[in-house]
Amino acid sequence: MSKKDKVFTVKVRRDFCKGCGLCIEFCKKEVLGVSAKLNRMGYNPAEPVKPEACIGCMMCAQVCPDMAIEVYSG
Amino acid sequence: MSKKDKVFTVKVRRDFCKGCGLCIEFCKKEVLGVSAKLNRMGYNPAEPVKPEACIGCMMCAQVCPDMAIEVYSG
Amino acid sequence: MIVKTLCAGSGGQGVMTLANIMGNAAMFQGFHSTYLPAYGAAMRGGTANCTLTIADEEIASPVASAPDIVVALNQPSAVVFINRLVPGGKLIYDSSVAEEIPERLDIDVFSIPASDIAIELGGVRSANMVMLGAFAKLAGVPSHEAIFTSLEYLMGKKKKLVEISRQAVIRGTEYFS
Amino acid sequence: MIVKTLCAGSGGQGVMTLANIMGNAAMFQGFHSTYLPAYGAAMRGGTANCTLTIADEEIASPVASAPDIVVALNQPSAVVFINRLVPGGKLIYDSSVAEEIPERLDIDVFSIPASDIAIELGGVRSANMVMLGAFAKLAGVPSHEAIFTSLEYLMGKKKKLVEISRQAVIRGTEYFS
Amino acid sequence: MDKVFTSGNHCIAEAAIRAGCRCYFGYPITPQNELGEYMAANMRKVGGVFLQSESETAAINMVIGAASTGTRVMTSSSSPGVSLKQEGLSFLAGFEFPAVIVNMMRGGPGLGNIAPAQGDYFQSTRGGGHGDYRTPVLAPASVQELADLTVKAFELADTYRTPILLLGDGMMGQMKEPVVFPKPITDLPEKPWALKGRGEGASRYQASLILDGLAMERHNWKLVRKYKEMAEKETLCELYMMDDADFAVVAYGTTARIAKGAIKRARKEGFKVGLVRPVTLFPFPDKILQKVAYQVKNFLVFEMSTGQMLEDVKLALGGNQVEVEFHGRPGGVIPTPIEFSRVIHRYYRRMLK
Amino acid sequence: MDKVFTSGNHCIAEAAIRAGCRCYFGYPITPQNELGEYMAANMRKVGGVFLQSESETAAINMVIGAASTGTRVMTSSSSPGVSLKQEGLSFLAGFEFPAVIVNMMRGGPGLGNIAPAQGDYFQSTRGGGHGDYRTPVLAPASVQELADLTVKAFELADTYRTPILLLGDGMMGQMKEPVVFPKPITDLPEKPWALKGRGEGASRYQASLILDGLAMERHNWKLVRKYKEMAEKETLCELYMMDDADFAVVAYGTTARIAKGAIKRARKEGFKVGLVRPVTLFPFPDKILQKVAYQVKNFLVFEMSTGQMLEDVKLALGGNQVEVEFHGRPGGVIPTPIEFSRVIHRYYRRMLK
Amino acid sequence: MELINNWPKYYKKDVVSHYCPGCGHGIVHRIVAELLEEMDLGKQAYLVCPAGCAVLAYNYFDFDVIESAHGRGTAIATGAKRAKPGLFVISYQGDGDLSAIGTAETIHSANRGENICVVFINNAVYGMTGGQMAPTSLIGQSTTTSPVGRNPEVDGYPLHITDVVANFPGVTYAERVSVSSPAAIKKTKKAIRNAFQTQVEGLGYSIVEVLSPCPTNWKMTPVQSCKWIDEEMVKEYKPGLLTDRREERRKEKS
Amino acid sequence: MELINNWPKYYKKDVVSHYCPGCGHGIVHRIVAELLEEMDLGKQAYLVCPAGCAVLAYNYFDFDVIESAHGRGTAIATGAKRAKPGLFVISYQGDGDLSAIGTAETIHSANRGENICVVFINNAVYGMTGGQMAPTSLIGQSTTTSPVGRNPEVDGYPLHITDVVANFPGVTYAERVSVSSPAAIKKTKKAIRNAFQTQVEGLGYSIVEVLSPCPTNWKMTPVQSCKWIDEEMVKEYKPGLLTDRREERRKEKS
Ligand SMILES: Cc1ncc(C[n+]2csc(CCOP(=O)(O)OP(=O)(O)O)c2C)c(N)n1
Ligand SMILES: Cc1ncc(C[n+]2csc(CCOP(=O)(O)OP(=O)(O)O)c2C)c(N)n1
Ligand code: SF4
Ligand code: SF4
Ligand code: SF4
Ligand code: SF4
Repeated sequence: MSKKDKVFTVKVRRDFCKGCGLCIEFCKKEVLGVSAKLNRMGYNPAEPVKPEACIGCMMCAQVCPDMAIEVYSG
Repeated sequence: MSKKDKVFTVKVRRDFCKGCGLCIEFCKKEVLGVSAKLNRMGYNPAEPVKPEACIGCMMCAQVCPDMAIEVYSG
Repeated sequence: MIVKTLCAGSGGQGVMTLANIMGNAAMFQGFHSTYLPAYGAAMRGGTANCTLTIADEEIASPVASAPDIVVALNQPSAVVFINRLVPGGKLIYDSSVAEEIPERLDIDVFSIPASDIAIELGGVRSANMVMLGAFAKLAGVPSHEAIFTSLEYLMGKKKKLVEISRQAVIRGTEYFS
Repeated sequence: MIVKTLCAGSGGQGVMTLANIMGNAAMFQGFHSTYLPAYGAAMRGGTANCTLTIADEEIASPVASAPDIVVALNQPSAVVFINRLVPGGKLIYDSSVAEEIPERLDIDVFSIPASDIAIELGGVRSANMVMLGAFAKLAGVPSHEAIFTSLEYLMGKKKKLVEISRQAVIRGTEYFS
Repeated sequence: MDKVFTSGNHCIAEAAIRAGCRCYFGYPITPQNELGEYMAANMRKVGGVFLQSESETAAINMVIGAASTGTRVMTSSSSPGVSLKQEGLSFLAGFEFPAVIVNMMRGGPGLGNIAPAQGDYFQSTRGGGHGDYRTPVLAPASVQELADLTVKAFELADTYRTPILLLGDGMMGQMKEPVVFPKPITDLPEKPWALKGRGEGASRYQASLILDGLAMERHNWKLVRKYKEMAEKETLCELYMMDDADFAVVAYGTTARIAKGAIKRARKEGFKVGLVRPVTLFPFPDKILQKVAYQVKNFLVFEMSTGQMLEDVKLALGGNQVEVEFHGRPGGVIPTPIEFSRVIHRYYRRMLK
Repeated sequence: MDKVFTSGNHCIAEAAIRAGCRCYFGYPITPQNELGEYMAANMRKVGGVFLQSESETAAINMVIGAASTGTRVMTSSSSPGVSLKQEGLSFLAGFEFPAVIVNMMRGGPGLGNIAPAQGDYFQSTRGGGHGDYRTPVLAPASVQELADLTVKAFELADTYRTPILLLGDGMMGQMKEPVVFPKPITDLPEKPWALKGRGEGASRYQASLILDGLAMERHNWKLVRKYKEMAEKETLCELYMMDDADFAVVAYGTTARIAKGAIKRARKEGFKVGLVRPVTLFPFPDKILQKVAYQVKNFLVFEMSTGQMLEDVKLALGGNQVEVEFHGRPGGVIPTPIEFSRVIHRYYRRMLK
Repeated sequence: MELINNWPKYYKKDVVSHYCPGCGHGIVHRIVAELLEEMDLGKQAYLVCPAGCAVLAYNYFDFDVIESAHGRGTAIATGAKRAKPGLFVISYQGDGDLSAIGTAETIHSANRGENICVVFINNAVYGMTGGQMAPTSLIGQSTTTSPVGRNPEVDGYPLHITDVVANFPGVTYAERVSVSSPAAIKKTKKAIRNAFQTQVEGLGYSIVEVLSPCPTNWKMTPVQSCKWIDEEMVKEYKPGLLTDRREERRKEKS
Repeated sequence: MELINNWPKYYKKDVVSHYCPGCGHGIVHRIVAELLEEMDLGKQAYLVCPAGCAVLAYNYFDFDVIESAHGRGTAIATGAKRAKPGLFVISYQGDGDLSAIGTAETIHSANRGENICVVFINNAVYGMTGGQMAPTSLIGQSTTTSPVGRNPEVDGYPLHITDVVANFPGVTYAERVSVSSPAAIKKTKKAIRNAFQTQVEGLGYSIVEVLSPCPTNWKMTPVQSCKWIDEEMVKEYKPGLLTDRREERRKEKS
């Protein structure tokens, strides 16, 4: 199975996210957006808004300063 | 009177001289030499050995770290 | 008379401004007042708190191990600081943002939808001024005049801001009339 | 028994070596000994001096405010340090290089043409060893054996130097026999 | 209205400018950053110099440079930064240059933390640098006093030609209180010793190297005489509720504030407790303590340290037959008046037995 | 023949190497240059590290680095240079890292001079750095003792996990005396706390920042307990001619040597004078002094300073009804035995009246 | 479903850092932890963390860490590496730390060619103490101690410390990178890998300067901060390789 | 008969310095004194003398002098100049002073472009303390702390501090000269004159590095020392103008 055919899922570890928005900015596929609900630390975390668009490019995980992004394949 | 015609006299302030020998080394006209007698500080100071050869080039005074050289004109 | 108040909220909510205005106001009214911010690493992560003391005599310690009043601008602050209140103390919180407050039977709890009121007045940013008004009312000090003098002294040229703040303070005060 | 000696001379004359050999020798002979050099800025400008103490008991202070002996390797040293001697003390100086010695009636003055003797032996550099011999003789300590042990210990491999030094020491000693 | 509600750090800066301070050199460190920031915003407005140095070491040496020209000059820092200034402080004291050094202490040793603490008492009063010198130390306990003592520090510095330490902590620096600032000082004393270029006169130099031991010794004794003179003339100490006291707390700065709160509580319980608050830590108010010792036989020293001023209290009262107890909360713990009133309670009861 | 006639500075270096010291970091300064020079010539021969650092500040931090790995490490300097190490010393003490720091004191404050002096007593015993810490201080008075105490310094440092100061002066460093060196130590203690890479185990860290005030406070009291334990077990003090004495001189290091000379003279005049020589300055031999105070009521403290150890003597004897007098020659003057015997004479006669 | 980006082995499990939202420290921390894992250096790693925002790095890194006095990272690193050459020694420092108070230690450790790696986070301010001017602050940049903007006439010029040390013969590898975008982050990782490799091979001193956002003190959003790096900061501090003497050194060694 | 080389006005009358025979400090002292006279700057001159052989310079200079703690000359100079811009401020320093313990002060005063002059005597050793290795010591040079010769592997490389600061935008004038011959001395005087002129015009920081003999610690005769400078030292430290931004600055100012 080539990478292209793979299915990727991005998850945000809500309580690790500080809502910096970098993942949202750098995700070319606009997978991510801001959650309306505050997390435990009082931030509006990122959340997948177009999960199906994820191509597993890992840009979001690369820029996330807080290791709040998990990318799954399959 | 042009500089050439001038007469120059070099003197060593004996008790200022530490006998480093730099003036002796750098005097192109070999005007200076080492005195056999110690000075008050216990050094063998420089002294003019060929006073008449002095051309007032001031090399000795330039290199003397101890302002022990006096050059007179006339 | 000596009233020790702990004001707390998250970074941008203007807790420090609130306390500073109150401290100034108390001074203008001739009271003794001290203001002690928590600073440094404790500030990181978005929470801010400070202690304000108003008294009619020399204030010994500016620290409040057991404050008389807690002014909480958000939920975490209310949760954390409710435990520090003296028995018989008062908790005032912004019910627009804080939902669940732990139970404690030996204190009085006052809620005010400060953020909602502020939004009504033109912007959530003056929620702290609504809280200020409520706080002043419950504390009994300082006077409205002193607070307004203080507002003008501190915000000076920003006439519009002064006006909004004034109204917010009044709304806060009236809420508990 | 305690003998305090001040040794002085100009930079390259080997005053420190002299005293160091003596200090070692005294140790080898089982005496207590201390050696204290003057150091730092005081050294600049070509003079060097140090204090050597030899005793048969623990030596309290290694400083000699009033030495028993002054060993002067040049004229300025003799002139400066003669005043420090205890009444009854001894001044030994190298008469080959020092000419005028101030008068002091309450001490004994010994002169020895150490540099001349050294030159005779092959080089002015061992003038200090001639002085050492003279000094040991007048001090009464340490023994020749100890001095020679010390010489060998310190100069070790330089056999020729040891030999010349040995002879110089002997000449110095004999001078006052 | 000439009262302003301001923080300790800002207050020192403003008071310094009013005292004629025209140079400030410093390096950031919590909990005194606001002091430098105030200087950054305001010093250049009065034609003065604000310079953030590359380090505390550089700052104290810039202070030496400015002080040598006769300019009123200040630097400020907190514990680790002040350690880095120790060599410079020794030089300043040796040069006999006037300067004001602020230390807003924090918990230590090492990086420690930024909470209020009083662990630098020894360093401040004994001279943490090398050699026989001391630095007079002022320890304010309110923002108003910060203003007043800042001005006083500059005056003392000039009068006695010595660096002066202003010793506070994070609480003193961060808290706000009403303050009445003194009028700006315009008449500064002449400093004939300052280096301003020889001009038409003779050249001068300020040497720190004194190779002649006897000259250095004379210089050291001269410093001792100066400190003695200051001890006679400049010692400051507050007595609080001491009139009828039979038990005295000794505390300075922040702990004195807390002690006052505790004493109020203790008084309510009927304990005749008072406070002796040294305002100058060096010179230390020995004489005042000794006078107190006629009346009071039980002393309780209270510090946010493991016991440093304690030694000065013991030294002052060594000859008197008194009890000296100690309660310490070192390392950045802010003790509460309640806690301390309990401690007073305990020792007071013990005394009664 | 296992005796060698060697200078104090060389002796410390050789003793350190024999004690297993394998890192030396330092910066030149008179009067201790020979120590570093000896290390330069000999350390690399035993596979150790000699590094001339860019400054004293860097040196003490290199010491921290080496100490953190469990290596026996030393630095040396003299007064101004030691002032620059104060921040680092505070860190070392806070980290509880073993290390040996040599201070060959010179006249100060400031650049001062390079003659023997004892003006850094306060700095050494009170911690010239910031925060609640102390450094144990050893003060040898002969070259043999320099060797012995150097070895001891490394042992104490490891046992108690603390920096140890070896305090001498130019005289101690420059003078030569016969010395018998100890055998090289090969069995060094395990240091489970050292950072050596986590390997297969758990990671560890050595933090200096302790943000939690209560944790910092616990740490500070832990240090105090350690110093108390050292006071009980490790205090060293020499009593010289004290058996029948009715008058005691108190002096350490170089001044103790001079005092011995003076006491010998005084004894010849029939004065029953003895010497109490603290060998550890911190912990200070309070108890021994207090015991002496049963027998002797007149003490004369003798220092090459304006009076620093004097405070410790007074603190130790505060409760006892004794007289404590002081004679000081600060700033790089080497007093003579004759001079000091006259001083003894004066005070002794006064006592007799 | 399989997690692709595993939690790095040498980063403590499930801790949330104290850094502000969007702070570059977090990114560089992750890179360091990942590389120690990839290069199998975690077991002998010894990291010096600075006085600065990264002061608590030991709460995150799961290998041996020591804290330095402000500015003294490379002196501690020197002491540790010289004492135990088997350690893999990293000095992690901020710009205030490395280029102000630590200038002498930086210059001399580099000039001595100590066999250590320096990770240098340049955020053009003093972060931890609340945003004062740093030697690296840009001309015109306003900070709490340059309220009207840095003025070279009185405040001096931005200091290019990495360029300075890159010229030293003792410095084997020096590069300037940034973390303002995924692409930049990739380069950063590569640069730090090269630096680490330099030490592993015993080739001498390496330093990687990372232009890193401090949204809090720049008073910008994290996204604006990245833009500011790319648009303003790189004008003063041009990213790129400054020195690579690895080949040369390898030859010398063999 | 008329004396041509008058005793400089700003050099104390008839004192003999403590310097060793053939030491370069004496030559540079004379040059400084002569220039202050020629440029009429003696009245407002303020010189910082270092901890180093020149520590007693105030015994010779007949204008205002202050002594610095080791390495802090430019910090003191900065403080004095900022406090009283009317002073003509010189920091006179040795190589240990300026490039070891004083590195941070050197770098930052230069980078700030302080309007001061630095006279930097590089004799490749610590003279005053008896000839230890300095950051400037040559490779292979044996000193009391590099007894088998400086080995870059353990002792690091000769530090070219003047070249470092010459690159800073705040540095207006930087030149390296020597005093190993009459011709070199002439150049030295010219360089120091240019440096002085830079400050007089308010153009910023200037530094002149003087390669200077230390016969005592080099264990050579004075004449050998001059040869050693010309043959060995100049290979590492090439004399010449390093920076001259005076024109540029003059334009900026007008
Ligand atoms: C000796 C000393 N001086 C000052 C400080 C205060 N301090 C801590 S971190 C810091 C600056 C941090 O800035 P930087 O190094 O740029 O790192 P950042 O916080 O921006 O990551 C300062 C000034 C200190 N801890 N110790
Ligand atoms: C803090 C401090 N460390 C060390 C010294 C000792 N010291 C005085 S001068 C000097 C070095 C002098 O060398 P350099 O600067 O090259 O000048 P030179 O003597 O060669 O002219 C040293 C290490 C000191 N006085 N202060
Ligand atoms: S980059 Fe990370 S911390 Fe920032 S918003 Fe995205 S998930 Fe949250
Ligand atoms: S140069 Fe000067 S000091 Fe040297 S020998 Fe000649 S006169 Fe004497
Ligand atoms: S202040 Fe700046 S550097 Fe510090 S944690 Fe926040 S963003 Fe990061
Ligand atoms: S030691 Fe060297 S530099 Fe110093 S005075 Fe002597 S020759 Fe000159």
